[in-house]
Formats: sequence, C-alpha cells, structure tokens
Amino acid sequence: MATYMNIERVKYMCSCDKWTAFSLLYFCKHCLKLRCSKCVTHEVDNHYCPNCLENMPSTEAMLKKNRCSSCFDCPCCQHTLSTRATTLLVGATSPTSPDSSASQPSGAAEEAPPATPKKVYYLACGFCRWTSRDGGLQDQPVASGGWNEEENPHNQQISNLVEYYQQMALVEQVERDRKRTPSRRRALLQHADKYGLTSVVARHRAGLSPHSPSSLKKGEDAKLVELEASEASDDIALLSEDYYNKPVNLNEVCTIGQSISQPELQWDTTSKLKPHRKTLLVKRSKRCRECEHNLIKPDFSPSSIKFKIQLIAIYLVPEIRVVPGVQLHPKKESRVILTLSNPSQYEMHVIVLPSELPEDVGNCKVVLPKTELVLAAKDETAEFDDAGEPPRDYKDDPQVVVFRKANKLGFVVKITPNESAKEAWVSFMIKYDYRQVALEAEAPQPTWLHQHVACRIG
Amino acid sequence: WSEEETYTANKDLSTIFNTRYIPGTRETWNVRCGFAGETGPRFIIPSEVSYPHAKKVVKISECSRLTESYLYETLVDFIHMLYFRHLLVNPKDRKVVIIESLLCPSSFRNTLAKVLFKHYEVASVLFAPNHLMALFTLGVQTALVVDVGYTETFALPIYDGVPILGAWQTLPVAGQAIHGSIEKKLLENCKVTTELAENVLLSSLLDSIKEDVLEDIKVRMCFVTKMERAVEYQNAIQEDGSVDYAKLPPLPPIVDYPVDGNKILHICGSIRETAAEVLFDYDLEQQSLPSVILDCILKCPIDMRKVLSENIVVTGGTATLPGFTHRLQGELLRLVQTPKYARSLAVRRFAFHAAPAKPNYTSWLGGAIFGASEVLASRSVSKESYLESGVIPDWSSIAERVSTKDDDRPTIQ
Amino acid sequence: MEAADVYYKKPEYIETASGNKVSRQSVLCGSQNIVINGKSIVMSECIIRGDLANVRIGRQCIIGTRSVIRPPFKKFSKGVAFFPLHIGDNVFIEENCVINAAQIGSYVHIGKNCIIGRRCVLKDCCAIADNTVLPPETVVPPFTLFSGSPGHYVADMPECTQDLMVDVTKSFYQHFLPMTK
Amino acid sequence: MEASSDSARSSRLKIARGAVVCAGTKLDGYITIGARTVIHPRALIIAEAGPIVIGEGNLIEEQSTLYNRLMEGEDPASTQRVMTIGNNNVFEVGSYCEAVRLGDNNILEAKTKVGHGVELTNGCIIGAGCCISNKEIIPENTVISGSQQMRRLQLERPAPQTLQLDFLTKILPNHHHLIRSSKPKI
Repeated sequence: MATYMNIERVKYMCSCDKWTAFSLLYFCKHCLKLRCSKCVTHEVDNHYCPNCLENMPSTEAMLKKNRCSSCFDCPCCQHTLSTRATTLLVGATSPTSPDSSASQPSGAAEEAPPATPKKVYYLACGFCRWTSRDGGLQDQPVASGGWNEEENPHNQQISNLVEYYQQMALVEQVERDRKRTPSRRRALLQHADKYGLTSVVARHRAGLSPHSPSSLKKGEDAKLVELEASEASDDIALLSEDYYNKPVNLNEVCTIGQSISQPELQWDTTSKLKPHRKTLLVKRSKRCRECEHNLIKPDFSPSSIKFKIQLIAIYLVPEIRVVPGVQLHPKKESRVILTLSNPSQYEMHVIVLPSELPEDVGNCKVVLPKTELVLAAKDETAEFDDAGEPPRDYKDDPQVVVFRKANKLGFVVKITPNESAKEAWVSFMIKYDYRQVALEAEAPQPTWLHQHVACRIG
Repeated sequence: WSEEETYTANKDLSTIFNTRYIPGTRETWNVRCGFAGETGPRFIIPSEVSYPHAKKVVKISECSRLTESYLYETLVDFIHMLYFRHLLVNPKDRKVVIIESLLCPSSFRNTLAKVLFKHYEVASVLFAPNHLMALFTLGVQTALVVDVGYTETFALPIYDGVPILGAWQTLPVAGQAIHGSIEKKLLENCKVTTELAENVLLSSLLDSIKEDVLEDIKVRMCFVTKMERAVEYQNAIQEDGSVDYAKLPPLPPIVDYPVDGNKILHICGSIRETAAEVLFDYDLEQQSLPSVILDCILKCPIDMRKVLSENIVVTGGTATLPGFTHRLQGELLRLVQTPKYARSLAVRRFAFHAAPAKPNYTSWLGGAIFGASEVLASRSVSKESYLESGVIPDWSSIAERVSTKDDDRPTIQ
Repeated sequence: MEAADVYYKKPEYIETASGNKVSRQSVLCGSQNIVINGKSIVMSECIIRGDLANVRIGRQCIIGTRSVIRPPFKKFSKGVAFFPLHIGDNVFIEENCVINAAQIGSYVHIGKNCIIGRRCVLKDCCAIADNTVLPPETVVPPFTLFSGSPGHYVADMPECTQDLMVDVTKSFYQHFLPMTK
Repeated sequence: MEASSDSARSSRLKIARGAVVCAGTKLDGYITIGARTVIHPRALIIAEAGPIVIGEGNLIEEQSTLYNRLMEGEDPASTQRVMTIGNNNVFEVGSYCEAVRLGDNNILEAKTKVGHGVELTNGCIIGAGCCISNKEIIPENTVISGSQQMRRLQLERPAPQTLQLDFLTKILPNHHHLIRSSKPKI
C-alpha cells in the first residue's frame, strides 16, 4: 500500500476550517493551532542545483537567471546531459565528428605534428541519445565551462527600448510634480535640481523636443537614447515553395514542448536545438501567518533531510488511525477499531467527544467511548530493545480498549452508516492535555486542546 | 471569454524599489512568466495545475466557470507553482504586472487580485491590456493590434497610446477553431495503419482525438497556403459538398504521424494545407479574420484609418503559422476591393510591424519594458488601496470611480 | 491507516537470524556478495544480482514481487566494472521494478513498474511515482517526487516523509505473518 | 521443459563455443546461439512457430523474452518461420520481443515490448517502457523514447558492448552453471 493512498484516510480540521490529511499539517507552538500549507507563508531559503546538489547564493542565482552554470538539460527530452570524453586524433582528418574535420583548414594539417590523441568532451543525453554534435556544436577541449548559450538576437534593441521608456517615465514624473505644485515656483526648481532636470523641463515647456545634449542621469554620457521606432513593411516574405512539395521529416521538426523550452529562441527545426542550462530548485521555509514564527526551517545543505525547526503535527498532536478489514453495511451497526498514539514524552489523557461542527461531514451515526483514555509516553529507545518493558497496568475497560502497545492503544467505536454512501466518513472531536516542552526544568503545565477528526472507514 | 495572463517579475537590484513582478498574457492556454526588464519570458507553461498525489490536472480556463472559491484555490496553487518552481523568488512585497485581455471577466480579475494581495501579500498589482503592451515593443504610438489567440481573435486599434474602446472587434475563430477543423477533416478521410489492418478509416477506430495531438499536428505540419491555391480548393468543392479531385492543385506530400505506439496516421497534404482555411472562410454573417480587421478600421474616425491600416501588429500563437501574415495581407487587399468595403474605405495599403520578439510573447515583452520603468508605481493598485476598497479599477467602472472619489491622481487621459 | 495483515505460506519464506524474510522463489545470485541488514522482506520472484557486484540493503526494507535489483555497469577510461549497489534503511520498492541505480538513500518509496536507470542516485526521503522511467545518471534530490518518462520533478514530499516511511515499513513487517493452518 | 530428456533438448540446441548461457534460462524449441553471446539467468527464449537463430556478441539480460509466437490460425505443424537475431544486440531486463527479424547493434531497453509485425534494421534503440506493435520497418539508427514514443535519428550506431561481454564471460561462470551444447562446433 503506497504511502499516498492512505494518508487521505484520516483528516483533521485545520484552523482555517479545511479538512486536511494529518501528515500534511503543521502545528504552531505559539498559537497552539494546526496549520495547513495554505495558511503558512512560504519563503525561499536557498537555491540549489538538482543535479550537482550544490548550493547557490541567491544573488548569484538572480544574476545567472536561476540556472546552474555546469549542468545542462537536453533540448529534446529535458533530461540532464552527461559529459562524455572521446579521444580526437588532432591533425589527421578525424572520422568521429564529420563537422569538426570540415572546419580544420587542410593547410594546417600538413605542418601539424603527426596525429596526437587529444581528449575532447561532448554532451550526450542518456535517454534520447541526443548529443551536442547533433546540435552542430564543436567538441570542447575542457570538460566543463566550454558551452555557452545562444543569445537572443533582439537584446540590443530591447535594452534601448527599456532605456528610452525609463527616460520617458522620468519626464512624466517631473511633469506630474510640476502640475501638482504650480504655486510654489521655488519648489519647482528645488524639485528639478533633485532630478537634475532643469534644462529638460525648460526645453519641454518651451515646446522643444526633449532630445538635447543635457544629461538625464548625472555622470552618464550626454546623448539621450534616440528611439528608432519600427517601420511597418508591406512586402512580407512569400511562403517558400518547398512547403508544397518537400516531404516533411518529422524528426527534423521541433514539437511545441521542445520549442517553448527556450522561450526567447523557440527553435523550429531539431538541427538548431542547443543545450540549455538546468533550472535550480529551492528549499522553502514556512512561517505561521498569525504569529510569524518559523514552523519549518530546512537544513542548509541540499542533500540533508534534517530540519533546524520542524513543528509538524505528527510530533505534537495525538494521531488517530483506522484498523482496516471491517465490512460496513448501511443501517447496520458494526464494530470498528481506531488506534490512538501519543507523540509526546509525557503521559497523555485523551477524551473522545461527538463532533460539535455545524455542518457535519460524517455520514454515519457513531457511538464513542465515554471514558478518558490514558496513553503511555513515547519512548524513543523502546524501538531498539525488543524485550518490551512490562506495561504499567492501566486498568482498561476491555469493552473499550482492545489492545495496548507502547505509546499506542486501539479503542472500539460502533458505526452505523446512514444511507449506502460509498465512502463512510465518521467525524468526532478529541480533547487532549498538551504539555509545552519548554526549556525550564520543572514539568510543563498541561493545557487542554481539542481537534476535529474525520476518518474514512469504508 | 479567454483569459490572458502572463507573469513577469522585476529583478532590479540597483533601483530603490525592491523587485517588481509582472504577469502578462496567456496564449493557446499557456502562461508566460518572467522578470520585468528582461529580453524574454523565463518560462512558457500550460495554465493548468497538476496534483500528482491525487493524479488530477485542473485547467484554469475550465475552473473559472465553476464556483469562485474553487477558482480561488486553483489560482493559489497555480501562482504558488509560478513563484516557487519557476521564478524562485519570494512573492511578499514585490510588484506584479498582469497583462490581461480587455475582455477578461471582472470576477476572474477580482479573484486573481484577492489571491495576490491577501494570500501572497504582494506590494502592488497592475492590470495592463495586452494590446497596449504590444506597442511598447515597437516604440510606436499608433497601431491596429490583432491578437490571434487560442479561443478568439481580438482586434483593437490604438491611436497615440489610447486604445479606442469603441472600435474593438472579436471573432471566436483562432487556434481552437483550427484544432476543430483538423479533427473534423481527420475523422472524415484520414487513413490509419495499425497492428492488424492497413489503411483503415480513422473514424472506425476513434471518434475524437486528444487536443495535444491536434496541436502537435498543427504546429509541426500545417501551414497557411497562398491565395491562388486556396481559391483552387474552393472551386474544387461541388455544390453537394463532395470534392472534385481533378480540379485540386498538386497536393503537398503525405505525412506518416505515429500516435501512441500502435497507430500511424497518414495525414494527406490537403488536410495540412486547408487546416488553417477556417480563419479565412466566411461564416454565416460574412465574418472572418480579414473582415474583422476592416470592420475595426471602419469603426474608427476617417483620419485614423490610413495610419491604422499601415501599422498593423499581429500577435498571438496562431500567428506563428508559416505563411500566415502573407496570406492575411493578400486577403485584406482582396476584401478591400469588394463592393462592401470599396466605397467606404479608401485604404489601399496594409503594412505589418515586426516586433523584436516571437508573436506569442510580444505583449509579455511590452509589459516587461513598461514594468521596468518607474512609471509603474503611479499606475498600479497598491496593497493598501486594494485592502481598503476591495475592488480592482476596471475600464468599465472608471466613470463612477473618478466621480465618487476626488483623488489627486490625474484622470486617465 | 494501520497496515493490513498479509499472510504468506510458511515453507515459502526463509527467516534469517537477523529477521530477514526472503522468498524461496526469488533468485539471489552470488548470495555471499548480498548483505541485508535485518528485518527486511524480499517477496517472491525477485532477482538480486549479487554476482555482478556486491549489493547492500539496509534495515526494514521491502522489495516487491518480480523486482530486479541489479548493480549498474560503468565503462571507465582504464577498464570496465560493475558499481556496488547500496540501498538505505526503510526503503519500500513495490512490485515489478527494475533497479539499476548506483545508490538509493533511506526512507525512499519506489512505485509499481518503475525502471530506475543505470547509475541513478536517489537521495533520502524521495519518491518515484508508479510507471516512472528514470533515465540513466539521474539525481533525485531529497523530498521530491519524480514521475513520467523521462522521470522529472513533479511535486514535493511532505516534511514528515521520514516518519511516514519508518512507520509504513515497520508496520508492514509486523503485519507480514506466516499462514498458520 | 525439464521433463524432456537431456539429449533431446541438447539436440535442438546449438550453442557456439565461447557463448555463456546461464542455467535457469528457459530455452524451448530449435535455438541456435552464436559465439560470445551472454544470456543471463531467468531469460526466456521460446521457439514455438519455428527456429530462433541468435547471432554473435548478443547480451540477453534476465526476465527478457524472445518469443517466436504462433499467430492465431497458424497450425504448428506447417509453419516454419525463422526468427533471426543479428549480432551485438542488447535485450535489457524485462524486454519482450516477438519481432521476426532483428539486425545488428539494436538495444531494447528495460520493459520494452516489440510486436510481431515490427522489423528492426540496425542501430535502433527502443527506449525503456516503450511498446511498438504495428506493422512497420524501423529505419536505421532510430531512437524511440519517452511516454510520447518520440522518434529521432542519431548520428552514429550504438557501440557494441564488447567490454561488458568479455567481463561477463569471465565472472558469470564462477556463479552459475552453464548450459553446454553437446555438439562441439557449429
């Protein structure tokens, strides 16, 4: 039974009134409330590359567009590329990579010393067997760092546009300030000095074009960025004839997934595909929305599974589970065993109460144990010595408590499903004494908390 | 209506503002997200949320018709994926620009704003129309922007930076219609080879084809043929709808398209060529793509018409089909000579702009350029004003909003 | 949910001193190279290729029926070798899997009909969904769920994955009982 | 299978010298195995509708199946369809192959299924988990991979696994009993 299927069987009511699977809940020690992933704020802790599992500081990640500098993704199937080495006979026309021999001028081959085996590296995908040679890339003499990515051809044009519009924004800013304070003439000059725009504003009011030698930003070259607006053209390239007669080789046409994997380039034929750098992943820390305290703080290193702070419900709230193997028949009472386990190091008292929810999610009538259930403390070492210490006699009523094992006990609940609902949900409430594990030595005072629980029996 | 969202965030390290964050338009149900001031979106991803544990995929376009709370939950998960899987930045106290279609339902806008302000506590949000944003990539003030999207084609003239709202035209014929016509043609006369039989009719095996298979066929094989051949195809159709093969022009070669391992579709050339004809053939009210553009120009005042017709900008994923712009120009020139338009429209020349970006993210790039400038602060809705008023200003509600509250901000020109 | 009792025919399984239950129908080639650290279960018709290189399996592991655990092959510049395969504690491998990985961390869950490619490294607390094909040399970071063919990162695992897996494997072992006539 | 007498079984089996066929593989019908071919334990080779001829330098891993299957409506007596496997092919764990003709240097990755009507030329790679079952000839150097069964052509043919074969022929005999063919040479 896979872990996913059965985590949805038992749900607790989170403080935001949503039924959430118990293992997905956090417990805020400061507000003493259950939190689900929707009522915590997520924050990016650190970036790391999923392939080489190395940390990358967030400033460097921002500069490198959140991509790892040494790991590449295959443009064909988005799987990680691995670097492979082959020996290339330098000087002789090398049979292995046809294109590299073409690029070597035959003139140089004669004087070069006899063919010396040179180690060259290329990128290869283990899944779809795409190699950097398919993309027409030269084999690199050095193992990593040799591969650079294709640039967006319009970079220069776009940066000019950005520059121009930032200028326009400044002009508009000044205009608005001027309109808002027309009376205080002196204030205008003082405003202008702040942005160093006296000449531009004066020229603007005089109706001249703002393009003038006056520098907008102090210390930059005087030339304002002229904008070459794009002209519309009406001779548009006719569709080439080979669309009508050349057979389409599907291997050469990129699928839509391959082309939008690199949004700025969007190749159309597979011969143009180039490797692109692998996107990073992030480790997230979670913070309670109300009291801003940290609930989850992962460890810094990407491959460690430890947490600096791990306030999850499993460690702090008693867990209810369903013992399977009970046949439910509509309108017929049947005896179901639920187990209750105590996660804390102290003895815990639990009372099971009928649910007081306005709209009850359960569709069964349920008879709950009346007496208070006492749970032994969880003993970490019990797991290793299998001798099993003699259980303290809890004088359980055999009708209610079916079995008891270390920090867990099984109790009986009588269920009668209302109609023939395919999924029999039963909901009730548990009240338990929670001890705040504080630093000071003396035993912490118990506070009584209650949680709403819903279990799927059928 | 089709919702258009693209996401951009600004990673300006130097400026006094902390980073800003701009989502932009969505095309063929994909969302483009990235940072302002950059030369292109970081990711183009399908606008759907997948829940691997529950093995369920929810498309945002579907859930916007359901209950508002269901849309709220889906949007929270979707934006969570954008921030923490693709852009890897903290949403708190960042500026956001959403480039959306003018026809985006206000219920969707308000839910999206509620998610961003209440759940992610962003600093400010700006809803920018995608047609206006497309102009920022060209540095032009006046143009007729035609957005050929997934569910519809939406033409909007913009004069001196002001969208002429009275003259917008839409037609529910775009990417989705092409998929529908491919599916209809395939089911009619496409041959299939399977394990057992050779050249059996597809309709005997399947009654519908998955959308992503249709999209793959459209993207990799289909193209927009030139005017002359399209006319020959029309003449070849007899009155009773059957095709007289003699009159057909020489067909492009057949393509064998393997589908999920056990079927090979033999897609004949006529399907590849006539798939996109659905954009150009005239439906019941004599409406099609070129007529949308001409009606749009007709609705504008006389002196604008010549300038608009010589500054047409075509954006949207369907515009990437090979031969699209050339055919559109040919159809426009032919349509403007017909009696219906000849008298009222003196326009004789149609010129198209080429943006420094692929058609399917032109408006995103415009939004990124606009977002990179400091003017953003004055135009976007800040968190405080949203939490206080609880509603996003919309072009349909500007009148009563300005009259009721005399804020000192200049009225929208 | 508590684990359901699973009964097996007593003669069919061998119980070793350290509590491992190995089905007689599974094939353990080169058994002197195979080390299983106690309280693990190898279900029927499994194949563990200890003859190619040594295989180390941690505590409380469960290997589903008809799964193949096979050390990966590696071509070096100098020579050729099979990598030793190391599997951590509390690992749950469901049926019909083919494991060619180099290293599998602890508290890992691998779904049904998975194919783990050569020299993969699966870190602790990760999970592989059913019917996933992990290409060779994939690194699966902790707390991630991989799915699809080629296997890629689709979702995160909850923070309590470690306790969840410890509990699942321990209770599966406790409820794996011989059939008493 | 074990019931039939050893000599009858070995008369239908021709295993070349230098081939390593581990015990525990199920061989059924007329099977010829070329030199330097390695067959791991628990493989399954059933020559039902006719003999199977396996070339040299093949690697057949455990749980993989080569099945010369009788189609429906063919009576066993009259059909004699020869399934020929070329040289230097690799059948990874759990691969299932019913193809009648296979060329050289093909790789069937783990848990692939190749149908009866398929013919693999040379240098084809069928990705893990892919199943090809329609009547077609897969062109040379084709790679079929992924859940969408994407097809690509690769520049060169996959290299034969000679190093792994030598390594296996050295270490496998220490751990497994081998099946020898009674006839010394082919």
